[in-house]
Formats: sequence, C-alpha cells, structure tokens
Amino acid sequence: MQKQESIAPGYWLLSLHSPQIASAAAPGQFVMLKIDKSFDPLLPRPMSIHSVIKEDNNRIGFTILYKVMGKGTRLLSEKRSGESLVVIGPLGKGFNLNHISSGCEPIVVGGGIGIAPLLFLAHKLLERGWTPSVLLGANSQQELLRLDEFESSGLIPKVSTEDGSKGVKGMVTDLLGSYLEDRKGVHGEVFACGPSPMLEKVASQAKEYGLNSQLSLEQRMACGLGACLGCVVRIRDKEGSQLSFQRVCTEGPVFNGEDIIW
Amino acid sequence: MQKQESIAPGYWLLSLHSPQIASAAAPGQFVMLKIDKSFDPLLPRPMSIHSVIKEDNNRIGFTILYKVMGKGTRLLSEKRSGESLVVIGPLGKGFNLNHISSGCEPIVVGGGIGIAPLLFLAHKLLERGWTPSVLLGANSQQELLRLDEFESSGLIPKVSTEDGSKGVKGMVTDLLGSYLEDRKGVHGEVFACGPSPMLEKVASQAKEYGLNSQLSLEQRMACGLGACLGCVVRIRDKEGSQLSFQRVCTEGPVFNGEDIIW
Amino acid sequence: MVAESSPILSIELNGLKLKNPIIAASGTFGYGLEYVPLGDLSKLGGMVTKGLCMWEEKGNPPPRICETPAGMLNSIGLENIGIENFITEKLPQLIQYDTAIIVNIWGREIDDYIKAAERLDAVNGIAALEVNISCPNIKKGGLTFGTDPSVTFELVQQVRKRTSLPLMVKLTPNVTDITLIARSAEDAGANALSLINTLLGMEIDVSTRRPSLANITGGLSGPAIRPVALRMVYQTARQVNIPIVGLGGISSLADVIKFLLAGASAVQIGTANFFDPTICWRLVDELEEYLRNENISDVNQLVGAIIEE
Amino acid sequence: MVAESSPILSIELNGLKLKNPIIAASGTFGYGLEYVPLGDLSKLGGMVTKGLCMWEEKGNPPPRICETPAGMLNSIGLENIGIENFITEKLPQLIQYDTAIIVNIWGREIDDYIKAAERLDAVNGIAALEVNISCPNIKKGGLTFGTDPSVTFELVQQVRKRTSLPLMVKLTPNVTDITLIARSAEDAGANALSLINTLLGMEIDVSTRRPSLANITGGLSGPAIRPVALRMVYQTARQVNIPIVGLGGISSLADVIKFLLAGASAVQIGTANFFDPTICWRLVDELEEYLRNENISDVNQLVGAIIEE
Ligand SMILES: Cc1cc2nc3c(=O)[nH]c(=O)nc-3n(C[C@H](O)[C@H](O)[C@H](O)COP(=O)(O)OP(=O)(O)OC[C@H]3O[C@@H](n4cnc5c(N)ncnc54)[C@H](O)[C@@H]3O)c2cc1C
Ligand SMILES: Cc1cc2nc3c(=O)[nH]c(=O)nc-3n(C[C@H](O)[C@H](O)[C@H](O)COP(=O)(O)OP(=O)(O)OC[C@H]3O[C@@H](n4cnc5c(N)ncnc54)[C@H](O)[C@@H]3O)c2cc1C
Ligand SMILES: Cc1cc2nc3c(=O)[nH]c(=O)nc-3n(C[C@H](O)[C@H](O)[C@H](O)COP(=O)(O)O)c2cc1C
Ligand SMILES: Cc1cc2nc3c(=O)[nH]c(=O)nc-3n(C[C@H](O)[C@H](O)[C@H](O)COP(=O)(O)O)c2cc1C
Ligand code: FES
Ligand code: FES
Repeated sequence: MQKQESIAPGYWLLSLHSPQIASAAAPGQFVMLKIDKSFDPLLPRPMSIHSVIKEDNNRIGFTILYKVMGKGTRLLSEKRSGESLVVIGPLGKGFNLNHISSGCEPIVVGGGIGIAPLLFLAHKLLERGWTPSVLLGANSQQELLRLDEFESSGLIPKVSTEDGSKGVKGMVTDLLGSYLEDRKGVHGEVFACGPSPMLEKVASQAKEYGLNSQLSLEQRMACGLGACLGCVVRIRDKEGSQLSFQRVCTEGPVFNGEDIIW
Repeated sequence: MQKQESIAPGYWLLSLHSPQIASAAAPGQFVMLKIDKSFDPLLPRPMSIHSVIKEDNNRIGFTILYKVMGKGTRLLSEKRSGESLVVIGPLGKGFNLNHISSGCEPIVVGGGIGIAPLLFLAHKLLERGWTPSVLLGANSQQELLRLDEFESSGLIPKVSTEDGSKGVKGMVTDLLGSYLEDRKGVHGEVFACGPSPMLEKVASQAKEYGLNSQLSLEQRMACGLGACLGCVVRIRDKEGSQLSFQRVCTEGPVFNGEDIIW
Repeated sequence: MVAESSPILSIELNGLKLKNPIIAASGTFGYGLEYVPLGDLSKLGGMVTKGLCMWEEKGNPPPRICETPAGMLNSIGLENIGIENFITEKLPQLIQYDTAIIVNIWGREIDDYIKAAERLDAVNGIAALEVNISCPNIKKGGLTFGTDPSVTFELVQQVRKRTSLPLMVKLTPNVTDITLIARSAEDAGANALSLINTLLGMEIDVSTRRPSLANITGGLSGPAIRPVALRMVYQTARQVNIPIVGLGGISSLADVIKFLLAGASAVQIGTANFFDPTICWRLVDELEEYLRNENISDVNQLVGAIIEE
Repeated sequence: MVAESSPILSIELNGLKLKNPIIAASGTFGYGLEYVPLGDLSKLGGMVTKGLCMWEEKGNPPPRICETPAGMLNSIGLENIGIENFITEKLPQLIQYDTAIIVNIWGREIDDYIKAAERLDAVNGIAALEVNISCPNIKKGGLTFGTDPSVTFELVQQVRKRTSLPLMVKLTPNVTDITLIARSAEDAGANALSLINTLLGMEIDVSTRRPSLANITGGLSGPAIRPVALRMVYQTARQVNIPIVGLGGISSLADVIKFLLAGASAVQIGTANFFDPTICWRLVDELEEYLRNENISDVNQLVGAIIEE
C-alpha cells in the first residue's frame, strides 16, 4: 500500500505497489483485497483496477477507486500508507476489445462509482487508437469523480448529475439516450459500469440502436477464483433462451448486455 | 487515547484521558478496554491502572502498562494516538490499605508484567506516609520495566532477573525469601502481582513468616461488572475450609493470599 | 411526511406487556443491579435474571469462559444465589424500577422446575417466568430436557399448572428440528417462546493441550451464532401461534430489526452487554428513531414483515 | 535435542493413505484446477471436489452468498457439472498431481448416490468418495438424509455395496446428537467420517427487508462455527472406531492442531481458502515445522492427545 487519499467525501483512491498485478492487468479486470487480518470482515472484497501506475514506462502498481459502502470499505479507508494488504489478481475477463474494428466508436458510460474500471479502459482505448466518447453521471457534482484524469488524457466527458449541480440534470442514461438519438446508425460499442438499474437501461438502449454493449456486473464474491460458485448472475445460454448461471469472477465481470437476464 | 509508546520489546505504555476514571481510581483497580469496534476480538480486555496522570494537581487521565500476549494486545499496540477507545472503570476492589497501621512495613512484590498495578500502589503508599520495600523480578534486564519511575519516587527497588542480566539471578520469590529471612518478625504486609505460580509462592512465603499477603489475581473476563460470573477463582469460605467461587472483577482482583485455593 | 406523534414501541407477549421490545438476556445481565451504574433499568422493556433454582448453586470450576471468533464460550454451570436469596436480597431493589422483571428458572429434574414455579407464583413484582429447558435432565441420563418434544411437553405442562405467571419457554438450538420442540411447548401452555440459548461448543488451548474450559464443553454465544438464531426464529415463527422472543448474537439496531422481520415480537440482548455495556439503552433510542425515520407508527408492524417473493 | 530426521506427516484413514493431513474441503476448492495458479496440488494431503451428482445441476438463483460475523452463508444449491463431465473434463488434468482426489457425491434420493458410487467405482485416479448426507431427501419430504440414523444407515450401506473405494461419510451438524448418526455410518461400513458440514443459518437485508440469500436459508461456515465443529469432532471421536476428518472454520495451524488433539486424524480447510487462498500449502509447511519444534516424530501422536484431568 503506497498511499491513499480521499478524493471526495466517502470516495477514496488507493495506490498499491505490485509490478506483477499491474503488468498483467487488462481493463475491466479486478482484484480481491483482504482488508484486515481479523475475521471481521472475513471475506476479501472485489475491486476494479482503476488505473495502472507506471515508472519509466514499466507498470509498477495500480490504483483502486472505491466508495465507502459498509464495514469493509470503511475499514479500508482507515488504513494508512505503509500497511500491507493481501491482494490477488488480476482476475476475471475484462472488456473485450478484440472484435471491435478501428472504425467503431467506443462509447464509455459510467454511473457513480461505476467509473472505477472505465479510466483504465479509456486509456487502453486511446492507446489502441480509438477516441471513445465518455458519458459520466453521478448524484451531484461532488460525486463526479476523476474528470481531470479523463480530460488530461484528451477526453471530454459529457456529464450529468441527478441534482443538476453539474452538466445535464438527470441520469447518465438520459445522456446516452440523446447521444444515441443524435447519431442514429453510428457503428459503435457501448462499455458501461454502474448500478444495476442503470446497466439494464443501457443494455436496452444499446439494443434499441443496434449496438453491442459490454457491461461490468457486480455480485457478492467469496473466492474470486471461480471455485465457490457464489457470484453467479443469470445469463442466457448460447442457444439464446435457456437460463444459465455464470460466474461474475470468471466468465465476467464483463458480460454482453444482450445475454444478461435482469 | 493520548499516546502510546513501546517501553521495551513487546511492552507498551498507553496514556488515556479520562478525568472520571482517573479521579475515582484506587491502586489495584482495573478497567475493561474494548480494543476495536470489530467482533474480532470480541470481548474487552481487563487492564490494571498503572498510574494516574495529573495536571495542576487534578487527575485527568491514567496509564496502562501492558504486554503483547495475543490478538487483542497486538491490535492494541497498533493503535495510534488520537484514536478513541471504549473503556469502563475503575472496576474491582483494589489493594486494601485501611487496616494496615502506620508502623507496618509494606512489601511490594512484582513479577514480569505484574508490576502494572504496583507503581500506582507505591505512589499511594508514599502519599499515605509509608515507604514500601519494592522487589521486582523479570526474565531479563530488558523486561525489568519502569525502574526509573520507582526511583524518581524515592524508592530503590531490589531486582532479580532469571538470566542474571541485572540484579540477583533468580526469581523475585528468591528476593522475597531472603528479604523475609533477613527481617524475621517484621510487622509487614505483602502486596504482590505476577504470574500465578509466583503468587502461590508469595502466599506461602508470607504465611511462613506470619505476614498477611494481598495478591492481585488474573482470570479471563467477559463483563468486568460482576454479571457474567465468568471470572471466578477458588476462594476459601469465611468458615475457612469450604470452597467458594469468587469473582475476580468484583470481589477481587485483590484477594488475601491465605484465602486463595490454588 | 413526518410522523407527528411518537411511534408505539410497546408490545404484548400473550399476557406480558412490555414498554418496548428490548430485553436483557439471562446470564448476561446478572441480577440487573450490576448494570444500575450504567443506565436506568426503567427504560428497558424488560430484563431476565440469571438462571435461578431452588438451591444455591456453586457452578462449574474455572476457567469458565473463553473467546472464539466473533463469539465466546461459557460454562458458568448456572451458578446462582438461589430463589430465596433472590427474593430477599435482589428483588426488593429491582422492583423499584419500572421494567418487566422476568425470572429465568431451571432444574435438574422436573420437580425442581415445579418447586421454582410454585415458589415464585405468589411473589410480587415478577412479570413472567422464563423456563430454561436447556439443562441436562439427571433423571433421563443427562439428556437435555429441551431436546425431546415429549419431555418438553411434560415439563412445560407441569410448570403451567403451578403458576398463573406468563411462561416464556427458552429453547435450545442443539436440536435437529426446533419447531417440533416449539410446538410441544406451545401445546403445553407456554405463553411465549424465547430462542435461542447457546450452541454447544468447545475450544482447546494448543499450548497446554487442554480444553480451554474446565468443563470441556460450553455454550457458544455472540455475533457468530446470529445467523443460526435468525434462521430458527424464522422457522419457528411459521410453526407456532404464540409470540416469539428472538435472541442470539444481537449487537446492533439492524440486528434487532432482522429478528423482528423474521417473526420475533421482542428481542433479548445477551453477549453484546459484555462488549458494549450500554447497548440495551441505546437500542431503545435507536429503535424509536428508526421507526420515526421510516414512518412506522407501531413497532408491531415490523414483526414478521420479511418480504419473500 | 533436535530431531534429525523429518517428522512423519502421512496418515492412514482406514484404507485411504494421505501424504499429510491437510485436505481442501468440498465446495471451497472448486474442482481443484481453479487453485492451480496458487500452488502445487501435489503438496497437499488431498482435495475434495465440489459435490457432484449424476446430472448437471444448475443450483440456486443468486444472491447465493453473504458474509456474517466471522463467517459466511452460502446457498449454492450444489451446482455442479455432473459426474460425466467431471470425469472427462477435470479428472484427466487432476490426476497429473500426486494428491488424493476425493470425490464428493450427493443426490436427492438414495438411488442417486448408488448410481454415483457405481459410476465412480471403476474410474482411475479417484482415491476415495466423500458421501455428503446433508442434502434434503425428496422421498422423505425434504428431510435431510443425515439427520436420521436409520436413513443414514441405509444410504451408506447401499453405497458401500456399490464401490470398493474408501468411503468417507460427511455428517451434518444440524442434529441433536451427531454421535448417533456417526455410529450408524460406521455400522453401515463407512471407512471414515468427515465433520462438519455447514450449520443452517439465515440473514436478512434490513434495507430491503428481504432475505440476503435468494434461497432464504443457507449454510454457515467459517471461523464462527469452529467451536461447534471442534466439540462435535471431540464427541464423535469418543464414540466411533473409524478415523475422523475434522473441519469447520479451520484457519490456522493452531486450529489444525486443536482438531487433531480432539481426535481428528486429518482436517479439511474450507472457507479459509476464500480469505487466505494459499493457506492449504502454508499449513503443510507450518505443521511440519511445528512437529519439528515440538520434537514430535509422527503427526499421529497428536491425534486424540488432548489432556483432560
Ligand atoms: C468485480 C467487482 C468490481 C468492483 N469494483 C469496485 C470498485 O472499483 N470500487 C468500488 O467502490 N466498489 C467496487 N465493487 C463493489 C465493492 O466490492 C463493494 O462495494 C464492497 O465489497 C462493499 O464492501 P463493504 O464491506 O464496504 O460493504 P458490506 O458491508 O459488505 O455491504 C454493503 C452493501 O454493499 C453490498 N455489497 C457487498 N459486496 C458487494 C459486491 N461484491 N457487489 C455488489 N454489492 C456488494 C452489500 O449487499 C450491502 O448492501 C466491485 C464489485 C465487483 C463484484
Ligand atoms: C484484573 C486484571 C488486570 C490485568 N492487568 C493487566 C495489565 O495491567 N497489563 C497487562 O499486560 N495485562 C493485564 N492483564 C492481563 C490481560 O488482560 C491479558 O494479557 C489480555 O487480556 C490478553 O489479551 P490478548 O487478546 O492479547 O490475548 P489472548 O489472545 O486473548 O490470550 C493470550 C493468552 O493470554 C491468556 N489470557 C487472556 N485473557 C486473560 C486474562 N484476562 N487473564 C489472564 N490470562 C488471560 C489466554 O488464556 C491466552 O493464553 C490483566 C488481567 C486481569 C484479569
Ligand atoms: C455468560 C453467560 C451466561 C448465561 N447464563 C444463562 C442462564 O443462566 N440461563 C439461560 O437461560 N441462558 C443463559 N445464557 C444464554 C443467553 O441468555 C443467551 O440465550 C445466549 O447467550 C445467546 O444470546 P447472545 O448471543 O445474545 O448472548 C448465558 C449466556 C452467557 C454468555
Ligand atoms: C461455498 C461453499 C460451498 C460448499 N459446497 C459443498 C459441497 O458441494 N459439498 C459438501 O459436502 N460441502 C460443501 N460445503 C461445506 C464445506 O465443505 C465445509 O463442510 C463447511 O464449509 C465447513 O467448513 P469451513 O468452515 O472450513 O468452510 C461448502 C461450503 C461453502 C462455503
Ligand atoms: S467468487 Fe467464487 S466463484 Fe466467483
Ligand atoms: S467478568 Fe463477568 S463476573 Fe467478572
């Protein structure tokens, strides 16, 4: 654990030193982080890789952006630099960029703390030659996080807040709606992370406009390794209609919007 | 929690601000200290009041001298000043000074971390006009704690170490043995705290030389308030022979050496 | 919309009225007087005494307790001052407080329970009896009364005949099907049920290779057992028609509400008194505040209000 | 005096020889392959597969897990790929490792167990079967097989007839007297017993008022249940003559030794794999070091070596 800073009330940015994890990491992947030696809380917590830290062009560590939700994240926020944390990763399948063509327009959509995996994704897209559109939403201006980092990469996120304190007043799905309406027929792919109702909406919006969507899902986890079968979500079988349970930690956390049964 | 310092490897001195506890405290009493909000460790830990902290002659706080034994004390040693701890006290009956006459010679005997309650006792005895003899033993010179504090009060502790690195080589009960042998017939009272085998020996030594002994016992505790009946030790009934169970937290922690069934 | 009037906290346990559903549990609150320095007993819904019997019981040799992950083991061995001493030494002070004093009774054979019930029936100031059926029955070879439905039935029926006080029967969780025992107690005339008592457990000190408790095994309590307790309350609430008092690991307002949602009409706070000695008082305030914030006019609306698909 | 030769770590479970007493527990180690990136399976005494049955089982809907104080609840619903898929897809990779592969089997009726045992009997590379009798028996109205001594007896006896593989019967702790079930399994021909499976528990999410698990109840595991597991191992070891494999909350070397002292010949590590994924490997090293430091030449000397007055 290198350092930890509060970037907004209740939101923390944690920097961890780990060349191994950093060099293997792909956007959308996550780590399992055991917050404390004690048995309370017992289980490690899944956290997306928010960005990689480089030194002389070598990946030496990574950051985690998190929101204080309950016992675990509260305790984590009380840790100070110098303490060591047990972390395993990178885990899961990240966003799939292999099938998207160079002419495709990536649309990156984040709601609330859902922006966590999206900065790394945006960086990767830029590196590979795409310039994604970035749409971010939050409750209020205060909770619109990391805009500077997107901007300093040359991206200009469109933003919305529910209280109207910054950008468009409303939800990020409203932003996405007008965005897609404005460019009907665009050849693009939607990458999204955020609360479940938002993702459900994003999936149906993307579908409506004929776009593929890749959504990063959450589920409570125990092992993160595919062993406990605790983290499943409902996914449509290859055949298309049958229900199957797939593991967020192994088959996910990123799933195709069309395959998810909400 | 005001400050905490390591005074020897594995031994810590913790200063706590609490005018209420400090002003009510008597030597031999203890507090129950909940080390952490979490459920692991679950129960508060009993800790003797080592000394009171005064400011302008008012008691504003107190110190605890402790040894890292297990999970709870290890966690406590990782706490830093500024954090707050839940502490209740003062609890229990301390050393009884009411029945000892001014001509009596108090003999204060501490083994290892057993010196914790004895500094406060020595201060109180001095305040009341006695000059106690102080005998302290430990494994090694390093673990002979707080000699300076006894000395700055004008007392000159006789010391023993098991490895002979300071003072007499041997146990503190060896010191006590020769001390009592030297002053056969002395009108005194022994006050002791330390590991159980040492206390048993002290009790029999005092008895042999016709002195009363007051021993501070330990037992695992849950409530510290006399409610759970978890902390009992075997004590001889008033009648003198019948076994009764008495609570260390309420009837003790200080018991008459003669009454204890080992 | 903000509720103008105070929410109703009082509950009725089939003959036992409590001003609020927060009760201090047996064995964790002494005889009540130990906690007087920490808060006003009159604020609590009720308190249950340490388990009492017809004689002065010395209990088990020490060590009697030990800590476990998020829990503790105890083998106090039901040490108590005896019902007579309780009546003369403790009760006169206790009845000065306006709270329901519930006396927990136990015995080694049914006759011990009968005598206890008869003795306490006439005594002023006792709100109810809690019958602890988690003790070994010496007549049945040490088998716990409360692990056998027919023994439970007989015991409760016998006690029922001896007293007009409300009877709360306290069930042991160390059984295959707690609902069977619950129904036996109901059929035999219990006014209410309280569950759970401790789970039987054990700990060993590796450095000495000895059991950590002199009695070898002991009762596991505290947050560790809460999921088992909640499950048993939920299951039992679906099988009986008398009110249930839930306990086992409750240590926060959220825990209290979980037990109410699962079907308990009131709760008892046990081990939490040890690591958070003012919790009972705080829970009364927090519960009232919660009801106010959630716009719930009566705590009874929470009872059994779990939502299932 | 320092022991010159390495201490003996191997143990014999009445027909099943293990290089050391550390086994990864069913359902917490996947099919083993999930943990290959973390350590060499050949170092472990053994591993138990996720519970397998004759069909592909989807399991329960999510949410399936939730954390509790020092423990967790799961209601996976025994999701598994089925015995055929296991044999063709997993086993060929697994048998490359020099460790005892123990296949955990279950069913909804006795016939399911019989078929599973028959199918696996002939298969190469399987060291033993662990028979999970903690499942609801649909023929007996959902009652768990392992809560009834006579059903346990019949089930084990039937399985016994179908296979010459060593049988380890895994007992449920949700019973009044686990030693009765243990004796039935022994009488029916079990080679060894493993205990305990999870305690039935429940959790409620106060903010939604819904059960935290879609299945409402689930199995409690982890350090929270360790004292109950240790007590059951201790009690059972005194009542049967076949070896016992202890599990339930084991998360450290000290815990391993406690179970051995209480009478277990080997241990399984379950939930600890989740919060300490390399624990199994570390325990093998730590156990060896412990034996060396304590001058114990053979781990079997610890089995049942608890000291009681
Ligand atoms: C793949 C993945 C990546 C994630 N990445 C991030 C991230 O980068 N930043 C971030 O802030 N959060 C992230 N989360 C969510 C994060 O894991 C939870 O917020 C965290 O575990 C809560 O822990 P807690 O102890 O504070 O809360 P708890 O006290 O355990 O729970 C508080 C609330 O959060 C819910 N919750 C707990 N765990 C999860 C979970 N795993 N998924 C969904 N809900 C949960 C609980 O049901 C409860 O309602 C991610 C989750 C997943 C599955
Ligand atoms: C009245 C009283 C006053 C005390 N004053 C002091 C003091 O001033 N300074 C100090 O360092 N220690 C003191 N102790 C002992 C101290 O309470 C224990 O060392 C502490 O609780 C150990 O906690 P732990 O979590 O670190 O160890 P654990 O992991 O809980 O246990 C480590 C070992 O210590 C033993 N132990 C645990 N609790 C107690 C206990 N209450 N009494 C005896 N043995 C125990 C355990 O059995 C185990 O062998 C006092 C004890 C009592 C009863
Ligand atoms: C130290 C201790 C003593 C107890 N004594 C009694 C008792 O005398 N009678 C009784 O019915 N239950 C007794 N219990 C059980 C509690 O009342 C309660 O049922 C159990 O501890 C579970 O609740 P908890 O987890 O909130 O503590 C005792 C529990 C503890 C921890
Ligand atoms: C997620 C999970 C899945 C489990 N699946 C199985 C299973 O398929 N078959 C089985 O016999 N036990 C299963 N168990 C029970 C464990 O093997 C073990 O008996 C129990 O968890 C207690 O041990 P522990 O506290 O070390 O986890 C499962 C436990 C967990 C936590
Ligand atoms: S968290 Fe265990 S399988 Fe996904
Ligand atoms: S610690 Fe509870 S009675 Fe002493």
